[in-house]
Amino acid sequence: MIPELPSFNLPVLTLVTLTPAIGALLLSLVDRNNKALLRQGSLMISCLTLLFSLLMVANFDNSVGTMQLEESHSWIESLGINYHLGVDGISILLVLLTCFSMPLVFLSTWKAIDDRVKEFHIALLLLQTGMIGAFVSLDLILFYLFYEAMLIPMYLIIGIWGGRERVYAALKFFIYTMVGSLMMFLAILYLYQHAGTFDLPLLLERLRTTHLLDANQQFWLFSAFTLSFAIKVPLFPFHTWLPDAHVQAPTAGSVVLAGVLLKMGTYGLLRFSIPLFHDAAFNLQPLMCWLAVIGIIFGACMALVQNDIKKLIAYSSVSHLGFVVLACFIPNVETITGAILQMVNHGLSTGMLFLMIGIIYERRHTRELADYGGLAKVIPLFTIFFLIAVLSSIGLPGLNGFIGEFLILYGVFKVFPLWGVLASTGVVLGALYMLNMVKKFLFGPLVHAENRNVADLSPREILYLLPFVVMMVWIGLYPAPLINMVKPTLSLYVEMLKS
Amino acid sequence: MSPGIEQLFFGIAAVVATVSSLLVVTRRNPIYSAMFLIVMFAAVSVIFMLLDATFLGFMQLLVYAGAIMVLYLFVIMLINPREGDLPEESGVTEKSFAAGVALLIFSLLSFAISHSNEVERLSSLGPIPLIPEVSASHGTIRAFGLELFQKHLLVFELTSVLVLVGIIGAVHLASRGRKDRTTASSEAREGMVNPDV
Amino acid sequence: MFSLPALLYLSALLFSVGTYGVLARRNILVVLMSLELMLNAVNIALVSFGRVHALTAFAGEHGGQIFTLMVLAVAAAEAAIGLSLLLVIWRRWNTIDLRQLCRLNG
Amino acid sequence: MELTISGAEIVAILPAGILVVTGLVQLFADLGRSAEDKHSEKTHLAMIGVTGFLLAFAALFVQGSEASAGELYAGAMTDDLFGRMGAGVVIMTGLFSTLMAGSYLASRGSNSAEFTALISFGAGSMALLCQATNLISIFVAIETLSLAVYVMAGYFKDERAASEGAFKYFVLGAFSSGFLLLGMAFIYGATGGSVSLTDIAASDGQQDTLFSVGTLLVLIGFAFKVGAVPFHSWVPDVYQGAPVVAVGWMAVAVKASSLFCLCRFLLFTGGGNDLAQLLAAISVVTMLLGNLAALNQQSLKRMMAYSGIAHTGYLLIPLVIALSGDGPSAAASIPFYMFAYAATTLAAFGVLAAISVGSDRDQIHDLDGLAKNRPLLALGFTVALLSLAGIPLTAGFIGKLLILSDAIQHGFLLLALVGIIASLISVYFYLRPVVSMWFREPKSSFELVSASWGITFTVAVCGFATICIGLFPDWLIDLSKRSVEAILG
Amino acid sequence: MDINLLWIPLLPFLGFLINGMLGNRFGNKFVNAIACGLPILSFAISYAAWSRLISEGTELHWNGFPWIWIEGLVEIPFALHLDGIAAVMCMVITGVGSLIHLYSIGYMKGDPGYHRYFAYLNLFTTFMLILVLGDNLLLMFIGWEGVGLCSYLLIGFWYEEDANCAAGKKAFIMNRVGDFAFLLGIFLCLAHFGSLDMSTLTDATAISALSAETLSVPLLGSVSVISMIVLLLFIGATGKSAQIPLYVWLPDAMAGPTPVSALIHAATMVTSGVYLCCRLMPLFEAAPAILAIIAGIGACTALLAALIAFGQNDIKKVLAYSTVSQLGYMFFAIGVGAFSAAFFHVVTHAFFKALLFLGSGSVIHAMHHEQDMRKMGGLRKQLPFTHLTFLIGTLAIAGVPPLAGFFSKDEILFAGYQQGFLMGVDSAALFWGISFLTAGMTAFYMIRCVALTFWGESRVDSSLEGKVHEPGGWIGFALFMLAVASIVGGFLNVPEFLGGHATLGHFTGLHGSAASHGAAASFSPEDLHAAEWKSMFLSLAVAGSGLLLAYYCYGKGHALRTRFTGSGVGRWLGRLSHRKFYVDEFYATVFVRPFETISHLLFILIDRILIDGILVSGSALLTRGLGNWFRKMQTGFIPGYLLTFGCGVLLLIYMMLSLIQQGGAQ
Repeated sequence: MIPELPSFNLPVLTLVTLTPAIGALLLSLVDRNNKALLRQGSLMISCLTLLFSLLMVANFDNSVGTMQLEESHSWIESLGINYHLGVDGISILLVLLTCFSMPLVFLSTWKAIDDRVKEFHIALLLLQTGMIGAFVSLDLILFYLFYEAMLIPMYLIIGIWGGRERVYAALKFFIYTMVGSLMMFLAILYLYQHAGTFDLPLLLERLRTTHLLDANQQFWLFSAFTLSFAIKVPLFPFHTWLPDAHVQAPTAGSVVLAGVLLKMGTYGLLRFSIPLFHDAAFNLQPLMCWLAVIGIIFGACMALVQNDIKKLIAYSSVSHLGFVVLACFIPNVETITGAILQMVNHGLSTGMLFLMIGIIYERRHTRELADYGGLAKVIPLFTIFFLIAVLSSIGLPGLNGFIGEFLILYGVFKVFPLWGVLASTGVVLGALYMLNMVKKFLFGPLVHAENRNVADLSPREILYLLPFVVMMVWIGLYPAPLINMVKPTLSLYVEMLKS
Repeated sequence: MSPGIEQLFFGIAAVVATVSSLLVVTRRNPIYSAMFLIVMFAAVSVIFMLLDATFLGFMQLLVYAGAIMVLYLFVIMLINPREGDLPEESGVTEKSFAAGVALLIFSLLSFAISHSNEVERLSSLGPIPLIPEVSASHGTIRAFGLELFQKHLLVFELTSVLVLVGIIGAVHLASRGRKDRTTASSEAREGMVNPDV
Repeated sequence: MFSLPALLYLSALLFSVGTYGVLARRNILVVLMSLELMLNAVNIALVSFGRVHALTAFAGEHGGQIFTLMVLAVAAAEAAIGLSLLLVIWRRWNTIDLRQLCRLNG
Repeated sequence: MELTISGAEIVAILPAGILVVTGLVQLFADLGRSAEDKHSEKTHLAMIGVTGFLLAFAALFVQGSEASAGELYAGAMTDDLFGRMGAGVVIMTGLFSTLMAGSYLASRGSNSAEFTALISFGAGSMALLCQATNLISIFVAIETLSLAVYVMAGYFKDERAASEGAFKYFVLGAFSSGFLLLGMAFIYGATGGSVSLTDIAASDGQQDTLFSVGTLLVLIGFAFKVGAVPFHSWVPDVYQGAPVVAVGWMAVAVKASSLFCLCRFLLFTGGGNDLAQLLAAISVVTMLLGNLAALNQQSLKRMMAYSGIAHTGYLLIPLVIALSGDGPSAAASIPFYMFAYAATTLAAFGVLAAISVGSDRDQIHDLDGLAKNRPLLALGFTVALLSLAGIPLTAGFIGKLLILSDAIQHGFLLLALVGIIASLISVYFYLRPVVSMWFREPKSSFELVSASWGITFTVAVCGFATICIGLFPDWLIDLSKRSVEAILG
Repeated sequence: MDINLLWIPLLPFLGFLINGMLGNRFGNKFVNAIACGLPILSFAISYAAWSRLISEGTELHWNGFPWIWIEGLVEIPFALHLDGIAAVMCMVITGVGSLIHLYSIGYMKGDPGYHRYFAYLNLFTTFMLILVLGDNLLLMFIGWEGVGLCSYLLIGFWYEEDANCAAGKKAFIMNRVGDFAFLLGIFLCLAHFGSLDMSTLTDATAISALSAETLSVPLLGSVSVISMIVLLLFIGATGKSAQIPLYVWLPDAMAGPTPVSALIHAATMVTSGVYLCCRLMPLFEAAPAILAIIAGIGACTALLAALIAFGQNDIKKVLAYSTVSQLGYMFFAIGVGAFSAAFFHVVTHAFFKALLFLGSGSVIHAMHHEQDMRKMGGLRKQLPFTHLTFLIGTLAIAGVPPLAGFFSKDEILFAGYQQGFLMGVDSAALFWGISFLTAGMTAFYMIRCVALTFWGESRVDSSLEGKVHEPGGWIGFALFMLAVASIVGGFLNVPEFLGGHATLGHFTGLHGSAASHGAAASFSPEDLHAAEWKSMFLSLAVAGSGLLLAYYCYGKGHALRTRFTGSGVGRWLGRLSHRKFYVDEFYATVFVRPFETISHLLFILIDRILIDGILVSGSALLTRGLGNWFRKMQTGFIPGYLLTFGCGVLLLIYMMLSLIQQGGAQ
């Protein structure tokens, strides 16, 4: 599928990770009034990052399940902190997702952001570095560093370019996240004191071969890590920051938030919480699964009663990521494959939905469902794209959303039929609230005169929506390349958990 | 002096010091307080001399009673607070509260002193004039000075900086500033006009 | 009677009296005097300790006394600064009431 | 009997000596000029100051012939890496404070000669305090620096807030000096007449009640200086009233030198588990109270004051660990943290000085829209606040990491947990200025006076240093560890 | 020539793409050519495949590519397979589908969404073909959900009206409920068979290997795996094929354009449930208990829908309920093991029901979108051709020989009769009774429909006077073709006792009845034939009486009708029938509204108040309150500060001393 490229001896991961940050530095030298250059520049930088990420894929060996393209340098020697990067099947798709969506996000902001363009682009680029870095770092402190580093640009993006309640939402986002991450920080330090290293592979090795932690310690450490990730996901009942953040964030912020940032939570569960403390994870499995299932159903119920489109999609994220959490805690190859695909798919479909709501918001400056209706006639092209995104989101077979949900639900059902059945109701409810929204949003009579002259998608908008559609159909019909990429890793992963 | 007389002197000095210190803190008029403070300093200086710290006793008198208290009196005279200017003193509750704290501090300190093995060991040697016996030169200017410049030279030099800082500070603070001539505006800005002015 | 404990008790007593003065009085002048009182009380303890340790002291025969001398210097400088601050306050706001200095709070 | 001063002694006193001389030169250079040009920035004073501080800083690198070993001036001071690091923090702080002082004071119509001289004298005594090893020199040094700071706090003698703050500081300071002195007297008595720290450590009076109480009283004296609860009351009021530059100076230098000295003192005297428990209690209360009380402040200076109190709480944690006998090396986080704190705090106070140039603006809403008007200052302040909050990539983060990591390693989980909770609370108020600067529009009537080069330079350098230490802390950690090992021998 | 199966669904898909993207650029002619040409081409390929199947007997297979493929765990390819059933279905879909495409050219003329309409229709054809050709259950599921999507889009085609969108949404969600069960069924299959390939699922050895395995299900106790699978798949089928309890969406789905109703909601999509059952016949046969349930549900649905059809005045609603009713028949047939009959009925039903719908469409088109039969009447004169074809369809559905419906319905009724009476299964006998009754009712309400529409006096609105014309062109052509199919369609599977060869049954390999493969041996062919004759006459009789009764009620005089509706019971029954037995209302009060209310409550109570209000804001408030409290302690009074200081000292010294005492005591 992917052409064989000569294997370069480049620090590919460093390139992928740091290109946006270096780009941000370069952008800081550009005159703030030269908005065109800022926009094009950041687009170029993100495209370059995408290119590097493809290089990463080219160098990635599908047949190997361990960490690849590793880079390890001592960084803060006295504290035992290393600059240790690597990708495996779990992270590579998420890195790709990030690199894929950023250029499109940049394209989407050309008209939407006109105030403090420079800061905005710098913040987004730094955010990208943070996200990629968090996905590829294999040192706990390094991970924590990137994990927190994402926070500030996102905070600024919500707070500066957000809606009316942006300050509240930004603060809520920040503090909520900090609650979890500080607990995780404490746990990381505790772990270090007991295992003597921040290095993830080493840590896993040590924890597996020797029983360093008793059940009680495992419980608390697991709780600390998981709290942090659960807030990020967000898992019920830690989700209330999400609707506010989404509603207030500018389009680009929502897209990144929903598309990539939330995955940090599930990725963290998969990468840290569960493998590091799998006894505790196993003991808490019922609780976590119930929370996930409640989240799926509760999120759907909440989405059903929202009047604000962004809020609705925010709650739908709660519901959709509930599937992923459920999968994480019932680990077998099917569920985890499904979980990773679901993360990617959710990133695509929800990202696209937010982009499209951003488009309509630019034109009408409202997100209330009641202010819309009957738009299908005015903006048919928009309607089609929107419908595709919605269908992907509700898991129509043949589009990407289905693959992940199917694998997760099947894997869960195979082991715990009850949870499988309960979670599957989410699929029905998903159709319910999404179609409700579509009906109120696009169909029905055109009651508001203001909607009569809304412009349809411009070529630029089509340009950045089309890749999403292509990916959706591609993953929906031919996910095999992706599955092959993650499979070896997951076999090892599940084996490790079982042993 | 014989031990008995020293005991007597000490007793008198202690009582005088205690009484006058109590008077210092209870007199309403600061001039009286200052006077009793001088008395108290004098009593302490007597105690110093009884403890064979002759030079220090003189220094105590010179510096405290002579310099510091003069400074105080000068300031009191400068301010010359009339009876009405004297602040209203705190009520009984506050006073008793303060007294309680002071008393508790005293009792805790006494507790610590009485439970100290070291103090017990030292006092078991006998009353102070006898044990330990010191040379006649003890506490004289010469012995004192030699030790000061040999063992505590640095501190001595540092004291010069201390005094310098004191002088600079006092000069800066006490000198009349520019705003003396334009008081009204700044007062108005601060909204702090004192009704007495 | 003229022994170390007695001296220490005296010192503690005078110190407490000084503390009382600081805590109970509103007149800044008296508060400043009480502070002097406290330092002086400590001086008694220092000199007495110096006296009983005179022959064996690590700090030298006159350690306590020299310490006391330094305290005298400190007390003098402190009095100078304290009194100048008092003067500043008196000049601008015509008060020597400790409780009037309460605009900064929270 | 004769007076002999060895080469090592001269080298040891060199930084402090240079600073005192600098102060004198500044005073003389301004003689006869103070009356007419109060509104001048007096660049020559800043130049003298910078030269002096740089010389003093260079002197820190002059290695004495007899290395750091041995006690100098009959045990009054020593010349080890630990002391030098302390002196280094003080000197750097003094350098930046001097740089900022000129324009700030000129804008307020105040003569800066005495101010800069006081900074130099104060820095000299602080440098000595960091190196002092006997009770008398500690006491005198601490009193010298206190007097300098009292005067600086009340430097604007025409402003009620300044005088009030200064007087509060003075009264409480003198009160605490009383206790400090009493404690020293007790120690002196209980250890058979020792004033030098090594003698105290060597004596057998350590088990005595008097000694314990004495140590505690000394601790209280220092706790007052660093603003630990319940001896913190002066901090907010003084910070609010005092000139911004003085606040920056005392927030860093006083705290740093006192902590270095306290650290050395406690490491020598031991103090034992009892003291560690008390200190732990103080630390917990300090962290919580500091952060909680900062939550609703409107005045930036007051907020920074409470934040300073909270940081004192964090800084006490390594002392608790060191005192409890588990790991004296845990104290290594103190020098590091102080460096980080110095860079961070100076950047923050630089911005505060910038906005209050020519007026006494210090409300949070005065920062509204700063990011639009002065992006560099806003960026610097943001970095500083994030560092104070302990967000990664900043020096503050590494500092917290060191402290918490040690706390966990030695089993002080509760302290670590409270530390984490406290810093969580702190995130909220550290973000409030960020919100103002970045999220709000500037007020139309609000025009920033252009920040002087000294202030801009300070903010830039300190902000940059904050990030650099955050990214590459290795050398500093190393240095800190070695310095602590040096005092422990 | 090699036939690649992929082309069959791919061609309409290309049509969808071309029309969807370019349709509005080019004119309607272009759209017509693409939209109709490609399905016709697809029909041609299907025909070729079908004839290859007949001539060579080789089933066609397209290997495709791995779809959801985790080596060794989940191996689901994207592969197509064409066997007898699929071939027939493909023919029907592409054949009838093409006709309806052609019909739509006339019907949809001038609609602003012309190209969109055809794009949807092509997409539907694609998905339907994938459903039919899919070699595994999951691929079938793509088609299954895909046709649901197209149904949703086409029902809500005129989206400006809220009701249409609501109907579309209802259809999709009801289907999703069924699909939920379907999906669970797929999980069970995958978990227990290890594969979803049709060949595995219908493999006798695999099935018998599983027959002993049981599951414990809450409420149901221990259930055999196969039964559970069959039950779940059947629930899935009830959604798509509009059976109790999920049938209510279908009548609402009439909101779409009439050709859509003909294609999707009569001829093809709704029969996919039956197709599923036929496809997995061996699996279904292995679960006799569930088959009985299926028979019951089928018969009851047939009856209920027929009863409701009595009271409907909207011509399309009558047809819709008749569709539900006929689908009930098909499931009844499956329930009694007559897969072949069910499938046969699928085919014939496709012909005559499409004919009926298109006829009604012709009427509606002529009446300018008037659907209420009370405003019609006497249209025979204006629309003679439509009347003729509609009557043919009516007679076909009523089961008048030798029209298509006669043969298929007769086969179904006989299968029930056989199982009920010859094999003595009581439940089957009961269900046969119901179906038998329904056959009469079918004839009755269909004649009622014809009579109200075409016969008697005109009740047409005066504004339409003289404007009602016979639509010609493609509409007429489609009607004609389907009328021919409805007449001759029955001869596809003439039973043996009538001299036929049961061609369709043999070709598809479906079992004609439970008896034909199991207990059949116990009956002699003579007995069977006699029973068949008996059953045939019975059904002829009941259909005939239904026809006559209706004729006398509606066609010739109204005395009987007025007598009945005049009586209290009659009025009550009429009202009940008209209001569809209040099932929609029942669902609304029991499921829909409570769910919405609960969601609202949860949102306010849990999300807003409990989590966000009390926990989140509460802790923030608490913290700030504490902060304010600490702030207030900072009074600004120096004596206060001093006192704090003093007390601190006291406390610390006290603690120190007591610690020392403790240490000393130990």
